[in-house]
Amino acid sequence: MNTILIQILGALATILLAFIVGMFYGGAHRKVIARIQNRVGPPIYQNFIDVLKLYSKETSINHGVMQHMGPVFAITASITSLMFVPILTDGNWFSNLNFSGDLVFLVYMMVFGSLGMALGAGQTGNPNSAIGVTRGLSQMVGYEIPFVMAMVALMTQFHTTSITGMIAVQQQSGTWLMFSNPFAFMAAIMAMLGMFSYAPFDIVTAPAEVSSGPISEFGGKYLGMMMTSGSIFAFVKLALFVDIFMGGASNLVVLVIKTFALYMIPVLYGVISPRYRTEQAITYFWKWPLFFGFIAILYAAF
Amino acid sequence: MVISPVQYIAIPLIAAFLIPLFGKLNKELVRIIPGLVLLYLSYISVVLMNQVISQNTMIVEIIAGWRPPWGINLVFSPFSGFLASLFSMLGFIIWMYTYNFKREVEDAQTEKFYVLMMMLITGTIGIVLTGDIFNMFVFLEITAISAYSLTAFYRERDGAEAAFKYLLVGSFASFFILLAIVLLYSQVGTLNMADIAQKMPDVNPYMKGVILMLFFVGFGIEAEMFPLNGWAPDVYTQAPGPIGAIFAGMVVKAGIYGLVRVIFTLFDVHEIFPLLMIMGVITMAVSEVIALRQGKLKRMLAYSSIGQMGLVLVAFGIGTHEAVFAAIFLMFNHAVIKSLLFLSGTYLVYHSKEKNISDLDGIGKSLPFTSFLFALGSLAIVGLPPFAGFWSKLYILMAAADVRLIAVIAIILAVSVVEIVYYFRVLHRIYFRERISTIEIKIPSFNAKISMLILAIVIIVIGVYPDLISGLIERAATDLLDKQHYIQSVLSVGLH
Amino acid sequence: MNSLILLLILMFGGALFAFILNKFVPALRDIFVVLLMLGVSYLFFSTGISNRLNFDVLGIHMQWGFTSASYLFGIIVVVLGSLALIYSTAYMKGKDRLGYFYMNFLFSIGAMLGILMSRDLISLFFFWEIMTWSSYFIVIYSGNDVDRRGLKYMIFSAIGAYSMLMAIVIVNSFIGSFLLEDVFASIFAIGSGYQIAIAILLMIGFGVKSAMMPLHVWAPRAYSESPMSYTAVFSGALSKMGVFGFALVLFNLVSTQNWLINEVVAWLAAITSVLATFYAVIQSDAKKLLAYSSIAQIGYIIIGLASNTYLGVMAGLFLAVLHAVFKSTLFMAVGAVERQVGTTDMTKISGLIRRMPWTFVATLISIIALAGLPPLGGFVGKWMLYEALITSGHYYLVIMVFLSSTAAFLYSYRILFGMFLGQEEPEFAHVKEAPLSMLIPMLILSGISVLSGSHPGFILEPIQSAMASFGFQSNLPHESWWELTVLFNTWGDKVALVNVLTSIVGVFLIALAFITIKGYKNQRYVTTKDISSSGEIIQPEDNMTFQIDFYKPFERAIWPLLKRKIDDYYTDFGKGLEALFDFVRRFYNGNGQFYAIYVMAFLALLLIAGTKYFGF
Amino acid sequence: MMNEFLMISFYGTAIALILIGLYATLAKKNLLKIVIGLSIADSGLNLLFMAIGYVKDGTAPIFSAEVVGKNVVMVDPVPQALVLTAIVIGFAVTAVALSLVMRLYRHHNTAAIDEIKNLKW
Amino acid sequence: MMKRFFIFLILAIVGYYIVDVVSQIPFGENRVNVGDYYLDKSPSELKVSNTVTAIVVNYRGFDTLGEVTVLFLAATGLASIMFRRKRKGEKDIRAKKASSRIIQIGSQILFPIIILLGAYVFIHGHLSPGGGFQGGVIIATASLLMLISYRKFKVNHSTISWIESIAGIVFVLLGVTGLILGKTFLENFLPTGELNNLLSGGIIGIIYVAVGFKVAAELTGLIDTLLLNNRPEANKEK
Repeated sequence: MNTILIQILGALATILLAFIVGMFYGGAHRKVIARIQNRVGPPIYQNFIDVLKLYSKETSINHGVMQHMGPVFAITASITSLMFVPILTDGNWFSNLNFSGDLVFLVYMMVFGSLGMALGAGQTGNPNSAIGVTRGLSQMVGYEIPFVMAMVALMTQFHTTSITGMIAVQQQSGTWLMFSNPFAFMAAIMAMLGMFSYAPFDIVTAPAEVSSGPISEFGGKYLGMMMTSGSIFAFVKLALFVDIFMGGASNLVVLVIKTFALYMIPVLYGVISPRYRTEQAITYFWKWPLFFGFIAILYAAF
Repeated sequence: MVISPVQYIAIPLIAAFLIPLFGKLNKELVRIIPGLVLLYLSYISVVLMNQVISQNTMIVEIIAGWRPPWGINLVFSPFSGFLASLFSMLGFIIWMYTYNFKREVEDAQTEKFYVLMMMLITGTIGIVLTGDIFNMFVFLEITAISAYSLTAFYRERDGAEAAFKYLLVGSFASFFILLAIVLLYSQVGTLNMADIAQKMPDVNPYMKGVILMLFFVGFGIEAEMFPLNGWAPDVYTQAPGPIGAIFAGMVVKAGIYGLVRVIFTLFDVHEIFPLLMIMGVITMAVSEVIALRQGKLKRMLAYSSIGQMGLVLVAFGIGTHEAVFAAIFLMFNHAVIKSLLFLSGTYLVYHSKEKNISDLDGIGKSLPFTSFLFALGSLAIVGLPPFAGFWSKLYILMAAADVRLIAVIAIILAVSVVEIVYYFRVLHRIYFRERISTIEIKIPSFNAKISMLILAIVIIVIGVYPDLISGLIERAATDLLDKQHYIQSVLSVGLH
Repeated sequence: MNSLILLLILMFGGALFAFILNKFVPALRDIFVVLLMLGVSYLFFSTGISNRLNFDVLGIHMQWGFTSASYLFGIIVVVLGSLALIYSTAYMKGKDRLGYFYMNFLFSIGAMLGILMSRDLISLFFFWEIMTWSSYFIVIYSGNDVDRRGLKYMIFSAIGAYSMLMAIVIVNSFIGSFLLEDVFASIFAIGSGYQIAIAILLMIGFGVKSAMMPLHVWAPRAYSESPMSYTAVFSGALSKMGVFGFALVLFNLVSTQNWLINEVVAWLAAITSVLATFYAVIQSDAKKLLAYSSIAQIGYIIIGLASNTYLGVMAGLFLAVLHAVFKSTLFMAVGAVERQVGTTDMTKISGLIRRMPWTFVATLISIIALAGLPPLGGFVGKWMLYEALITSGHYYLVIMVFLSSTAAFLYSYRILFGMFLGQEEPEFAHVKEAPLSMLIPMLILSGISVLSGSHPGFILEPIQSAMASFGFQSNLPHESWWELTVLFNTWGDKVALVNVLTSIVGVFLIALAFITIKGYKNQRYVTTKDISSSGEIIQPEDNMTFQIDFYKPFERAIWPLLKRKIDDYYTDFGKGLEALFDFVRRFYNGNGQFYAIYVMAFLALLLIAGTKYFGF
Repeated sequence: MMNEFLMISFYGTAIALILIGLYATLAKKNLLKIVIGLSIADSGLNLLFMAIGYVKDGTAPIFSAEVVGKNVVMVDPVPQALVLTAIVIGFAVTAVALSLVMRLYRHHNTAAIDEIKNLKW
Repeated sequence: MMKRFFIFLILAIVGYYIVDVVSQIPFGENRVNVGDYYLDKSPSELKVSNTVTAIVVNYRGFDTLGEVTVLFLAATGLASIMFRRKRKGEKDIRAKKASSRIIQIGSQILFPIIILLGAYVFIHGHLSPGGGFQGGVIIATASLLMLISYRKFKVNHSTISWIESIAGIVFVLLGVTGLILGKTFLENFLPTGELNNLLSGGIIGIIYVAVGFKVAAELTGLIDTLLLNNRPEANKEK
C-alpha cells in the first residue's frame, strides 16, 4: 500500500519535474535564438505564462470529438513515455514504471502522441493542419530509422534492450556509451535534430507559411495541453539520451546539466541552418545518419 | 447369340447398310437407329468389361474360324476393351447430343451424316479391338474416310479445304503404315500382332528401326504429333461440332492406341521412349502456346486438344507402369472433358460465322446452362481439382518425378499455366463482358443438355472419387505393358 | 460419420445448396449461409485435434485431421468466415449473382478448412486449388477489367500452385509417400540439392498466396476489387494459408544447416513489407491502400517465422492471428463506407466521422492495432518481433521492419483522415451509419484487438500449443491465459502489458477528465468550414479538403523505388512471350502441302536419327 | 541373273513409282496432280508388295484342275489378297479426294493448293 | 526453288532408306509364312481353288468386310460432299452434248457383254482369277460407258442404294449366321463341296456375289455422282 502511494507521488513529482524543466528549456530556446539574432527575446519563463493563460481560458467551440481527444492522446503519450524513462539512476524516487517497458516500447509510445495529435488535427478540417501532419509523419519516417539503428546497435552491443540495463552497463564499465559506440551516438544525435522539429526541420509547423501546422486550429486548453505535452516530450527525449549515451544522472543537478548540454545541440544547429523541405529532410536523414547507424551496427556486432 | 466383341463391328455395319433403306420408310428412324446401335454397344461394353475384369483374362475372338496367326482375331483386352467401351459410351452420348442437332439440314444429308458418324465410331472401335495389323490399317481407313467426308460436311464452311488437308496428310499416314506393314510382312511373314511380337526379336535391328519409324510417323499423324498435325486444327474447326468431339474423344485416341500398341507390344524397343517423350513435350508446348494466341473458339479447343495428346505421349514415353496408367487415365479424362467442351462450345458459337471467341461476350446470361458446363469443362481440362483432369495430371507428374525428369515436369506445369490463361480468358468473355454481337443465340435442345450434363457429372464424380475407374485403368496399363501375356493369350486361343 | 468428412460435406454441399437455393428461394439464402457457417464453426470447435481419418485414393495414402498448428489457423478461418458472412448479408444486399458469390465464398472457406485438415500433400494441393479457383471467381465477381486483374491472380496462383505440385511429386519420388509425417521424417535423408529445391518450390507456392515480393503483383487489385466482405476473409484468412504453408516448410522441411534459406526468406519478406508499405502510402483508394498494407503485414509475419527463434515464431503467429482480426475489420469498415457512400476513393470522400461513428471507432481501434501502438494487440506482436530479431542477431532485418512499420503510420493516418476526418462536405450529409449486421462483426473483431493488447494469453495459448507441434517448446511461465501479461525476450528484458495498459488508460482518463469536466458542456460544435484562414471567410463551396497528393513529399523522397514497378517487368515479359507465340504460330501456314512436307521431312529426320542414335 | 534382273526391275519400278508419286504430291501445285501423285505412290507400294510376295518360278496360287496333285511352286497369295484390299481402299480415297478437289475448285475458282489458305495459324 | 530443292533432299533421304531396306529383302525366295498355311489348307479344307479368294473372303474375310465398308463409306461420303440443293427446274445433265452415234451404238452392243463378263468374273471368283471386286468394277465400267455415251442415261439411285444395302446386309448376315450357329463370325457353315466345282467353298461364293453386286452398284453410283456435278455452270456457284 505504502509503495503504491510512494510510486504515485513519485510519478507526480516526475511529471512536475518534466513539465518545469521542459518549459524552461523552451524558454531558453527562444532566449538563445533571440540573443544570437541580436534580439532581446522573451523572458525565460515566458512559456509558463503562456501555458497558464491558455489553461485559464474557456474553450467554447470544437469541431468534433476527435479534436477534443487529440490533445488528450498527446499528453497521455508524453506522460506515459515519461513514466517509462528512468530519470535518476539512484534511488527509487523517479524509477516509476521503467521496469515494465524497454526501449522498443518507448520508441512506440513516443509515436503514439504524434498520432493522437494528428487525429485531433485531422478532425478540425483545416487543410493546414493536415498538411502539417503529413509533413510531420513523413519526416518522422526519416529520422526514426537512424535513431532506431543507433538503438539497435547499442542493444546488440550490450545484449540488453532495457534502459536500466544500459545505465547499468555504463556504470559498470565507467565509460559513457557515446564513447563506447561513437557511431551510434552520431546517428542518434543527428536523428535527434529531427525529433525536436526545430529548424532546419521545422517544416512541420512551418511557422511562417501554414499558420503553425497541426495545431493551427487549437486554442485554449487544447493548445495548453499540446504545449504541456510538447515540453514533457522534450524532457523525455533528453532524459532518454542522457540515460543511454551519457551514463544517466545520479542527481537532479547532473541531470539538468547534461540535458541542457544536449538540448543546445538542436537549438544551435537550427540557428545556423536554413529550413529543409520535407523530402530534403528525409533524404538528409537517410544519408549520413543512416550511414553512421549502419557502421554502428557493424561495430556493435563484430 | 452370345455377346462377343465382333458385335462391335457387325451390328453397326448392319445398321449402316440398313439406314438408307429405313430412311425411305421413316425419316426419324435414320436418327434413331444409330442411337440404338450405340446403346447396344454400350451395353455389351458393360457385359464384356465385367467379364474381362472379373475373370482377369482377355477375350480373344476368332473370326472366320481360323485361329491366330492364320485368321483375323479381335482382342478385347483390358486396355483395348476399356477404350472400346469408352468409345461406344461416349459415342452414345454424342449421338444423344446430335439427335436434334441441325434439324434444318436436308434429310438426304442427315442420313449420310448418321451413317458416317456411326462408322467413324465403329472404325475407331475396330482399330482398338483388332488383333491383326493389316486389319487395323483397314479400320484406320474406315475411320479416315468417314472423317474426311464429315469434315467437309457443311458446304458453307471451309470444310473442303480442311478435309483436303486432312486427306493429303492422312494419305501419307496410310501410305507409311502400309509400307511398314509390307516391310514387316516381308520380315516375319505374318500379320497377326501377337505373332509379329513373338517373332520380332529375330528381325535385324536396322530393318526394325526403319519399320518402326514408318509406323511412328504413320500413327503419329493420327495421334497429332507435332510436326505432323498441321491438318488437325483445321479439321476440328470445320467439322460439325459433335464430330469435333468425336475427333478429340475417339479418333485421336485410336491413333494413339495404334502408336502405343505398335511400340509397346509389337516392337517393345525402349530406345524409342525418349523420342516419344520428346515429341510429346514439343507437341504439347507448341500447340498450347499457339492455342493462347487463337481468336477462334474451336481452333483454340483444337490446339488444346493437340496439346493434351502431347501430354499423353509424354506419359507413354516415360514408359513406367505408373506413367502408362496416367496416360490411359488422361486419355479417358481428355475424351470426356474435351467432348464436353466441344459439345457446349458448339452451342456457344452456334450461329456465329467466324466462331470467334469475341462472339462469346456475355453469352453466359443468355445460355447459362451451356456456359456453365463449358466453364466446368475448362476448369477440368486445365487440371484443377476437384475435377477429373487433376488426377491424371498428378499421376503423370508423379511418374515423371519417379524417373527424375524434372525438366519435363517443369515444362508440363509451365504449359498448364498457359492453358489456364487461355481458358480463363474465354470464361471471362462468357461471363464478364457485355453482349454486343447481334448473332442469334441457339438454345440447346433438351437431349443435348442431357448429354452434356452426363459428361459433366462424369467429370465431377471421377474428380471426387477417382477410384471408381482407376481399377479398370490399372488393369489396362498392366495389360499394355505385359507383352508376353498378350502373345500367349492370343496365340493359345482355340488350341484345344 | 467422421466429423471431418461431415465438415467438408457440409461446406461443399452447403455451397452448392446455397447456389440452388438462390435460384428458387432467394429469401432464405442469407439465413441459410449464416446458419451453415455457424453450424460448421460449432462442428469445427467440437472436432478437436485428435481426430484422424485415413483413406486411399488412387493408391495414394491420405490422412486428414487437425494438428494444433492447423487448428490455430482453423480458428481464424471459422471465426472470420462466420463474421464475414454475417457482414455480407447486409453488404451484398441487392447485388446480383448472389448465388454465385455465396457458393464460391463457402467453397473457399471449405477449401481452407480442407487445407488445414490435410495431413498429406495431395489433399493439401487438392484443396489449395479449390481455394484458388473459388477465390478467383470472387475476385472477378465485380466484372470490371477481369482480363488483366483476374488473369493476373490466376496466373500467379497457378505458377505458385504448380511449383508446389512440382515439389510434391519430387518429394514423393524420393520418399514414396505423401503423408506429411513421412515427409517430415525422411526429408533430410535425400540429397541436399533436392532438399533445397523442394523447399524453394514449396515456398514459391506459398509465397504467391501470401503475396510475397516479387510474386505479389496480383494481390493489390485482387484484394481491392473483390467484394469487401470477401476481402476480409481473403486477406484475413486466405492469405494465412500461405503463412501456414511457410510455417510447415520452414520448420519441417528446411534443415538447420540451410540457415541461408531462412535468411533469404526473411529478407524477401522484409523487402516485401517495406516496398508494400511505400506503395500503400501513395495510394489514394482505401481498398488498395489496405491491400498493400496486407501484403506488408504478411511480410512481418513471415519474417517472424523465418527468424526461427521461439519469440520470433510466436510473434509471427500472433501477428498472423491479429492481422486477420484487424485487417478484416478494416476491410469491413471500408466496405461499410463503400456501401454507404458509394466509393472508397479517398480523394472523393471526407469527414464521415460524425456520420458513421461506430465504423470510425472500429477503424480507429484496428488502425492503432495495425500500427502496433500500445496498448493494443498489434504492439504485442511487434514487440515480440523486434525483440526476437534483435536478440537473435538480425540487426539489419529489424531496421527494415522498423522502416516499414514507421512508414505504416503514414498510411494508417491516411486512411483515418481520408475517410473519416477532414472537411465534412455537405454532399455526405445524408450518409447513414452502416446497418447493425455490418457493425457487429466489426465491433466484435475490434474487441479482440483491444483485449489482445493487455491479455494476449487467449491467443498465445493456442499459439504455444501450435508451436509445440513445430518443435518449439514453451518457455513462457505456464499459467492461465489471463495471467499471461508479461512478455520476456531471451535477454530477460520484459514488457508488462497490464502496467502499460493501466498507465495509459489512467493518464488518458485523468487528462480527459481534466479537459472535459469544466466547460465541455458549454462547448458547441462548429462546422469544419469555420476554421482559421488568415481572415478570409470561407464559403461553403470552397474546397478546403486536402486529399490529393497527400504524401507528395514522401513520394518524392522515395521516388527511386517507385520509378518502375515490378508489375512492368512482368508485363514486358508477357508481351515478349506473346510475340514469340505468334511466331510459333506461323508454322501452321495454311498450305496443306507444307504439312505434307513437314511429314516427309520429319520422317527423313527420324530415319537418319533413328539409325544413328537409337541403336537400331 | 534373270532373278536379279527381275528384282531390280520390280523393286526399282516400285520404288521409282513411289518416289515419283511422292514428289508430285509434295511439289505440284495443282490439286489434281497432287491426287494423281498419291495414286501413283499407292500403285508403287502395291507393286512393291506384289514383288515381295514373288517366289522364283512360282505360278498363280490357283489350284485349277491342271495343278492339283502336282508339286508346283506357287507365289505367296497373301500379298495378292492384301493388295486387292489396298487397291480398293486407294480407290475409295481417290474418289473422296476428287470430290473434294471439285468442291474446292468450285469454291475458290482455283486448283492451286497454295492459294487455298483460308484456314491457317 | 528452295522448296523444291528441299523436297528433293527429303525424298532422296527417304528414298535411300527405302531402297536400302527393300534391297535387303531377298527376292523370289520362298519364305516361311502364313501364306504356306493357306496354300496348304485352302484346297483341302475349304475346297477353294483360288487361294487368293480364299484368303480374301474367308481367312481374311474381315478385311474384306472392312473394305466393302470403305467403299460404301466412300460412296456415302462422296455423295455428302457433292451434295447440292437442286434449283427449281434443274435437270440432270452430264455432258454438254451427246456423243457420236458410233459410240452410242457401240456401247449399246458392249453393255450387256460387259455385264455378262463382270457377272462371270465374280461368280467364278473362287475358281479362277477374279472375284467380287473385279467383277463389280467391270460392271461399273459398263455403266460408265453408258453414262458417257448418252446424255440422258439415268442411274436410279434408289435402286442402287437398295442393291448396296441388301448386298452389304447379306455379307454381314452371313457372318452373323456363323455366330448364331455357334461358330465364329464369317466362319463357313455350308458344305464345302468339291474342289474346282462351281458350287464349292461354302459361303465364299455367296459372299463374292454379294460383294460383286455391291461394288458394281457403289461404283456406278459414285461415277454418276461425280459426273452429275461436273457441269460448267456449277463453277459459278459460290
